[in-house]
Amino acid sequence: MQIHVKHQSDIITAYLFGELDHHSAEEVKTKLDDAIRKYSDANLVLDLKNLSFMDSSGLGVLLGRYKKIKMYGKNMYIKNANKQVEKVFDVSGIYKIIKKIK
Amino acid sequence: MQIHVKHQSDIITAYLFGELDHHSAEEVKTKLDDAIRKYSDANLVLDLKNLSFMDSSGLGVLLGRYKKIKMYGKNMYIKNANKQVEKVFDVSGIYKIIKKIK
Amino acid sequence: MKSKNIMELRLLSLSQNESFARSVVGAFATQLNPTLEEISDIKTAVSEAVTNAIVHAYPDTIGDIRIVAELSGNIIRVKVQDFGVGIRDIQQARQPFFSTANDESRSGMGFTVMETFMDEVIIDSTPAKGTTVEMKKSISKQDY
Amino acid sequence: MKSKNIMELRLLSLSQNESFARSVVGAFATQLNPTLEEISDIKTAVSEAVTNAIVHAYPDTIGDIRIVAELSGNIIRVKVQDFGVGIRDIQQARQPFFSTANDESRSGMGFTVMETFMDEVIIDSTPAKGTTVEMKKSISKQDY
Ligand SMILES: Nc1ncnc2c1ncn2[C@@H]1O[C@H](COP(=O)(O)OP(=O)(O)O)[C@@H](O)[C@H]1O
Ligand SMILES: Nc1ncnc2c1ncn2[C@@H]1O[C@H](COP(=O)(O)OP(=O)(O)O)[C@@H](O)[C@H]1O
Repeated sequence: MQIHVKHQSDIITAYLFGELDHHSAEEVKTKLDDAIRKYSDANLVLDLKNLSFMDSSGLGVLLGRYKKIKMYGKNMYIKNANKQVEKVFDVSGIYKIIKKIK
Repeated sequence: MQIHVKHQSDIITAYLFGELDHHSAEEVKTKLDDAIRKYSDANLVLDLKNLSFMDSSGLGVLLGRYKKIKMYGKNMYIKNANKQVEKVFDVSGIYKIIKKIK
Repeated sequence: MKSKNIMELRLLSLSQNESFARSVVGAFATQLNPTLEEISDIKTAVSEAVTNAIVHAYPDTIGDIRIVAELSGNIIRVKVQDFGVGIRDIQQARQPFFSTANDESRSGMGFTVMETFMDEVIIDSTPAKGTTVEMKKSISKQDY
Repeated sequence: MKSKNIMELRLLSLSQNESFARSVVGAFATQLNPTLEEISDIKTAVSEAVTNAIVHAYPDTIGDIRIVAELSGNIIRVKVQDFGVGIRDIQQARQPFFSTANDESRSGMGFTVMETFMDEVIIDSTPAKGTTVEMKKSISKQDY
């Protein structure tokens, strides 16, 4: 699991590469929390174009990051989820909480 | 396992796609024999660029086709084997019998 | 299409086996010539069941996980079995967002995902004996 | 790197399982972080051993094949076991180009390929009981 973070004015974009499951969850959590702490005045965009797989473990990780960002008074967005990942999001209704952008 | 055959003047080129093992051997044998019978006045070039895997089952299949072609007074050549396939060829010494071309 | 096939896989409840387990069942399922989406559905459901065995069935130990996959006609059946702590209240466990774990990555959506991605999910569990999750899915017949 | 892991796979001796079997062992081996060439070597050797069980061990029946793969340090051990006809003369069977089959795809190079692609190949066989082929390979330590 790799994460590349790009910071541009008041937005950080985190690009996730690989598979997000229970095994990789801890690493994703730590890396995203580092970025959130470092750029606490920025909104976070998760670009999932290169996330090839995610199961329900990913839902918990993303909701946890969302709560953290809200505490800083900022927002989080999801982008470019593939069909499989989108299907897991749809089951959970996560898009009622975290906004999807293009 | 797919095979595309291209006929051009006195050469037929057979492009192998996929994996050549004991399971796919019979199909490869039949398809190559059809081509050899149909173009019995042509030399055969096997282009293995898209053959992603081959085990020793492939050696028997290729040697069998070589013998058949020789009966027609024609020749057979191998081209573009990937590293894994090349390694199986090297173990068998098949290049002492069937020529490799570029 | 080959009519019948069955395989059994035994694994340890190590988290690095989660991706391995779903790949194996996904690779076996390709014999039914499913669509990419059907393969993804099966892999996701298997990932949920295997993760549950790793996280919940064996919270403090490394235990055995047994996976049986059976192909018959255009149907795949996958059984994921553990010999761990078991589930006390299966009805409750099936509820969306219900989870007994305090691990943040447990959203309580595992069984809901399995039920959505597969046609049928049967849970059989005995406390202190273990849990078996049996899932079934029909694969669409594709023409060539 | 995780220190130890073991898995067991049971299959039927159907030829469509040849590619499945080598993929499974290949996928398991990735936990040792091997090079692409090392993975190919392992898949090729497994393909040979499994094909032998399908072709030679069960010439007229469908039988069981058991594969055990074990990761320990940077070493992978793979055992391919059948419960078929067995091998009468193992020394002879190991000879390059020796084959008892009249099937054209049998070149007699199966064991030679296994020996070339793996570090060690041990054959244990009893006529009418079955055959076990145990293979071992060290994976190069790669730096990140
Ligand atoms: N194999 C299992 N062994 C023991 N308990 C389990 C097992 N699978 C599920 N459970 C129980 O069912 C609950 C709900 O499971 P699930 O819907 O997958 O959500 P989650 O795994 O996110 O908690 C779990 O929190 C756990 O208490
Ligand atoms: N699992 C097995 N059960 C019975 N006989 C076997 C088995 N594996 C190999 N053999 C015997 O050993 C011979 C040599 O095997 P191998 O080198 O793989 O060549 P090939 O499979 O092309 O014949 C086979 O022809 C067969 O007689």
